[in-house]
Amino acid sequence: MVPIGHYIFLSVALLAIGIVGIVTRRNVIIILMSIELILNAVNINLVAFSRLVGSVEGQIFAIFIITDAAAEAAVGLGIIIAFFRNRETVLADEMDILKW
Amino acid sequence: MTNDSEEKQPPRPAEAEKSAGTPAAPSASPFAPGGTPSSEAPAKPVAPSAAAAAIPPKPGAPAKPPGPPPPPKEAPPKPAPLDNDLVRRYKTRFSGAIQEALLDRRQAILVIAADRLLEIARYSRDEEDFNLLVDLTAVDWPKREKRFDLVLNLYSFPKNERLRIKALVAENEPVPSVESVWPTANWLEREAFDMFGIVFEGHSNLKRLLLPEEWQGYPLRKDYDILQQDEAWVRENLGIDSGQ
Amino acid sequence: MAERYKTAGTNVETTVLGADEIILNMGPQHPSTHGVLRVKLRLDGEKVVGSECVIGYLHRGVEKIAEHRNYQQFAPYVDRMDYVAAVSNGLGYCEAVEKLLGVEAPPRARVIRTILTELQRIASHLFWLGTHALDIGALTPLFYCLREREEILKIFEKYCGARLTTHAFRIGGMQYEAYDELEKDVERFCKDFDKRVDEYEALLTENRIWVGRTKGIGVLTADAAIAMGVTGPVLRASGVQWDIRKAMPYAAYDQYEFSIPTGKSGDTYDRYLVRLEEMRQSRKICLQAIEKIPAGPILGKVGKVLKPPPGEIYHSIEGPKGELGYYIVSDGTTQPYRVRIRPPSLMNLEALDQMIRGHLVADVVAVIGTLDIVLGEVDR
Amino acid sequence: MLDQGVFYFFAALAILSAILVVTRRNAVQSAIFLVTALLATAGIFLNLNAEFLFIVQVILYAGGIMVLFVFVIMLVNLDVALHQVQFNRQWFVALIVSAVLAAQVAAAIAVSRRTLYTVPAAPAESLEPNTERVAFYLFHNYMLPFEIASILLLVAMVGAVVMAKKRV
Amino acid sequence: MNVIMPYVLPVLFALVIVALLPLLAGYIVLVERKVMADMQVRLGPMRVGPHGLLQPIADAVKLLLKEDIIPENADRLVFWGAPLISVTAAMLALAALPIGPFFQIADLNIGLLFILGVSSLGIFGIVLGGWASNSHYSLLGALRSAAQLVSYETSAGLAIVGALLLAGTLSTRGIVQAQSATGWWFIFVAPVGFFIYLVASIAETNRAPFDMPEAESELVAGYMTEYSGFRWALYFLAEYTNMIVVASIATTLFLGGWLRPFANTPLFNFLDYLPPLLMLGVAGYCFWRAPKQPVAVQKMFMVAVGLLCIALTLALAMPLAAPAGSLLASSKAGIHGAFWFLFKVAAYIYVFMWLRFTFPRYRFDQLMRLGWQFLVPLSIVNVMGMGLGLALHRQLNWPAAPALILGIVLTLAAGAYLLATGEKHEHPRVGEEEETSVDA
Repeated sequence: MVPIGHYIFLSVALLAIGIVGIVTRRNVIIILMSIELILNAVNINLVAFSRLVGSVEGQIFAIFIITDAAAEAAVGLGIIIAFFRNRETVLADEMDILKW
Repeated sequence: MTNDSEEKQPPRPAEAEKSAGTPAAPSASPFAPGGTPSSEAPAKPVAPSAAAAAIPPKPGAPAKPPGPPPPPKEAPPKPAPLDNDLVRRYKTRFSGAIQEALLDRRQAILVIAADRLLEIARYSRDEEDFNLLVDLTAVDWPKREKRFDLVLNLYSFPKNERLRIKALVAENEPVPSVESVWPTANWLEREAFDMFGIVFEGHSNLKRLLLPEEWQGYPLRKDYDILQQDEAWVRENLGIDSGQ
Repeated sequence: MAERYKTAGTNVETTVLGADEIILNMGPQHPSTHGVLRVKLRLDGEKVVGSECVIGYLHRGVEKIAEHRNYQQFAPYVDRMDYVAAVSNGLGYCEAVEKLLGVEAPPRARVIRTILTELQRIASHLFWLGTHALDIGALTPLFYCLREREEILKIFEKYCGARLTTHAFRIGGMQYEAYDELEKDVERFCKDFDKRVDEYEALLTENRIWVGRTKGIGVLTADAAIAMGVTGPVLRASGVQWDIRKAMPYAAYDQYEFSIPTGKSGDTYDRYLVRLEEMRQSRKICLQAIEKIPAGPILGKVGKVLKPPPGEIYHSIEGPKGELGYYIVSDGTTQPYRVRIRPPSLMNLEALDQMIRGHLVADVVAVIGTLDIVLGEVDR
Repeated sequence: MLDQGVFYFFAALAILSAILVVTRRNAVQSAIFLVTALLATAGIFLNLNAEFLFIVQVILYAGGIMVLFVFVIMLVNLDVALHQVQFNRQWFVALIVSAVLAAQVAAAIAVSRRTLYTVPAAPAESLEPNTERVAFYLFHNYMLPFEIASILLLVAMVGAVVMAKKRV
Repeated sequence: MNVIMPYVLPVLFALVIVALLPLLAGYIVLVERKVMADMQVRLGPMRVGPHGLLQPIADAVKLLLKEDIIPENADRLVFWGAPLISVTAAMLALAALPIGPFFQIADLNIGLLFILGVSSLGIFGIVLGGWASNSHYSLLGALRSAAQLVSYETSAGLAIVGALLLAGTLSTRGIVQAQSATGWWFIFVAPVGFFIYLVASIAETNRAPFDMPEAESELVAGYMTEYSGFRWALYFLAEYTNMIVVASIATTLFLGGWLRPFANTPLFNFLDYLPPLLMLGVAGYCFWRAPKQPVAVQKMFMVAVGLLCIALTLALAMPLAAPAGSLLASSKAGIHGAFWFLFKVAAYIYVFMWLRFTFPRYRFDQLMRLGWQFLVPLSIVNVMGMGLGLALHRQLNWPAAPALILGIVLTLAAGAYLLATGEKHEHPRVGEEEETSVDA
């Protein structure tokens, strides 16, 4: 098996890229996608360590994270659609009032 | 799905009875002018054997005897004035507007004033039951003072009759649209506008129907040559010199 | 590029859109607009909220041409309008001119005209059925229908040498005497045509998907149909029992017994049933007609040069698609002063907008198919 | 040998596509690269003998969630979006955050350099059949979280429908 | 060397599949056209080669030589890549299918899930292709297609679950072995599941009567409208590969995979002679027709086809004739297994064609209603019915037959109920109540 440090590296790299995406992009959909990237980075870590110790329990957590990602994507995209219908935009910095 | 074919047929026997005094004899010329002034069947282009045909023939034995064709030489058909109940009703209702009532080849024609077209149309539909606007078109007579005949062909389902209403229209004279009476006039008036340039007032969407909207000229006018075309349009939109 | 194709222009109604609306341009090159019809659909999702037909792509100025041909010369042109029912077109035109002239076709000609016209009606309906089913996705009926239509076209070919644009009749009667086996051919065709119609019905009438796709689609009430000037099978499917063959008989229809099928709800399914039944009735007429074709001349007394006296005529027949009318004005010369053709397809197509509102795009196809339009006739 | 080659290939692919996800202007292309990144991750899972998770990743993440993303992108796809500025002016924030993160990781690695590279992995022969074990854990030890997750999904579903429905 | 060895055979198999698949897809198209022609009282392709036998090759050449048109406003990268995604996904799915007991690229322990998951990735090819074409028709077709695929995958997956309960494994090979062990193909044990899978698989492959995305009369060609030439051919290949995949899944799962009918009954061993006799018959027909071909080349080709069939006959007959225990005899399972597997796949695909030429097309909302309001509930009930039957059988020691029949009957009752209530929900005119408000 590849040393666990390389998995951590990969995981950190994906996490950093995801954070850069969240911070710099204006499009809410891409921000959501960056969040998916981050969740994915976590999964890699979990599975790698689960393999390291020879138990599948880490994978169970990964499954829960995927479930969570699915729920988050569904609700998040629903909000985006509702927002787009009202404001005709998906840019985060134009979502600046609480009520319309 | 099938229905009794005779159910909708009462008009025919009744009419045949009414027009008893008229050219019921099959041998007489069916096109004799003035033969039907008293009848109430001005728009009945039924063959003279109508009375015979009213009785359904036995299958296999056609009722119509193969007689000689009617002699066509008697008198050439030509329009004649018409004065029957229908025309009288129209005349009393719209005293000045009915300019002429004609019978041409057994088809009734009312010539009316164009400005009262809408009223007459509504009356025709509501009171006289001409509920189907079969056709609306125009004829161009360039030498006349009012160059266009606006022709409306009407049909009445209850009476099984046809009636033709004609209005004389000058160039650039707006005509009331009958779209509100018969919605089908929408496209027909657009076509008349397209082909003759007759402007219908009150039409919801008066633009060319068959020709492109930017086309110049009105093709069915008599002064529009058959080889003529909107060359500028053809060149610009089709990229060729001539559409011929 | 865009400049070149902007011919259709813009319409205020369709350019101002709601938030969720899109414009879908159907045609003029589209597999199921039956020719070069262009329908601009305003859609909310897939639901039609409005439509506009753009027609005229096939406009050839037939009415203008008529004014520059003499009466006989113009006759072949009418075959090119409704090219799936050329015989019917010819019949209407010839009868109209005959009336204008004040002559009448001899009985033998009239009976043969009736036979050929009814065959043409069957052929036209067959073609409609095949393409309509194809539009809804049933591939196979088309070929069954074309097989039977082929038989009819063969009869036409034997009679006058042409299959599609036949120019079968002449003013005053007919040019050609019927060939010897006409009766036999027609009888052979009619004998098992009933079973063939049953075959189509077996494929479609009870089919769940077919019923689901056609029932309640494109409903046209009787009042709306009359107001929109709709005629023919479409009108009858709305429950109006009106057929010019019965109401104002022409040719030899007054001699035969047949019934006028009508529908109840005026939806696509009813129109389908009405047309199927009409095919059966046409077969019945053909069978009655071939039993006794009167002997005698086939051409009435018309001169070589036709000069109808001044005046005008409106004559219409029951074409396969509806009331096919000819309004001819004569000024006493050899050429018509004005010929106006009342194309049934045009008025039927006009009702399209009303019929498809609130339906889905897929239904638009079904409704266009059920109207049985021929663009050659719409555009003329 | 082959194992390591596969890992480095997928790792490189994942990082490359992740970078493209956050840098492409066009949202659809971003989504495509995200799918690539997810599939690369799935490959890594397979390499780690986590077959069930691999297929969950493919079916659910790549096949399910991403289709949803692509759908939404197409629904809200505006031509104007292509001409808008796609990035805000927070590059320096991103830079700082990444730098801090890098520093942390560097520190962590420096501290535990020895253990990170020397811990032996469990031998492949000792692994139990993956799918069965996952099922066993899910329906025994983690039954309650599993049920809670299902309720979470239900709530999310209702929420998404309420949000996205046109006329309530 | 030891590292490489295990990969040799799978790679070889993979190469064989990738090389043969386009040809196979082409000939499926030819067969489809021939079957369609036969049902529609005509002949179908007759010109290229005897009885049109070379038509697929001519088509392929034509498609490859066509100009490659990319619309001006298309997203070039995505437009270029989308068909590849479709084809790749479809072909990957073949990796886990056991074509006979020996011919399989990889026997994964998640085999069936792998097939489902990978083939569902093909949807990206469709959606992205439709989007990249920058045309309303394409986009509508793509969205429809995606919605349809997602909807019917649910019921297909649930239908499969029913059979998986019986097999107790996800491995494709294991599933067939389970059927071999009991002697009952799962179609007889779970007929409702098979029916659901049949319908769902037609919908999933976008075939008539569910061919919404490419309903030519409405959306011209759906997501493929703007495609032409080679790229279009790739989509086509993907569609037919998908057909092979779903047919293979159904064969593996419900129709006993590579097993001969009545494999466990020695009485029916004579069926072993059927495959060679069948091929011999085809060969005989080819030889009989060969002299009647109009051109010399066609005669030769017909003879060549006949010889090919003779070769296949020999291949199928040799293991039967060879003495027991020899290497040839032991290859019988592999060769005959492959024959039966392909035979069943072909029969399944024939059903697809038959339905296509018989039925009109569903409307999109009707299709969705059928999927969500009939098939999904029915498949859930089916899983529960199977579960109930198996629980009665395995936990309470009921005999197998009554327990399973009870489950099936309950499922059928639920299906009848769904059908009866579904009728009431038909709204022909969508949103009738909103009609007045949109009327401008």
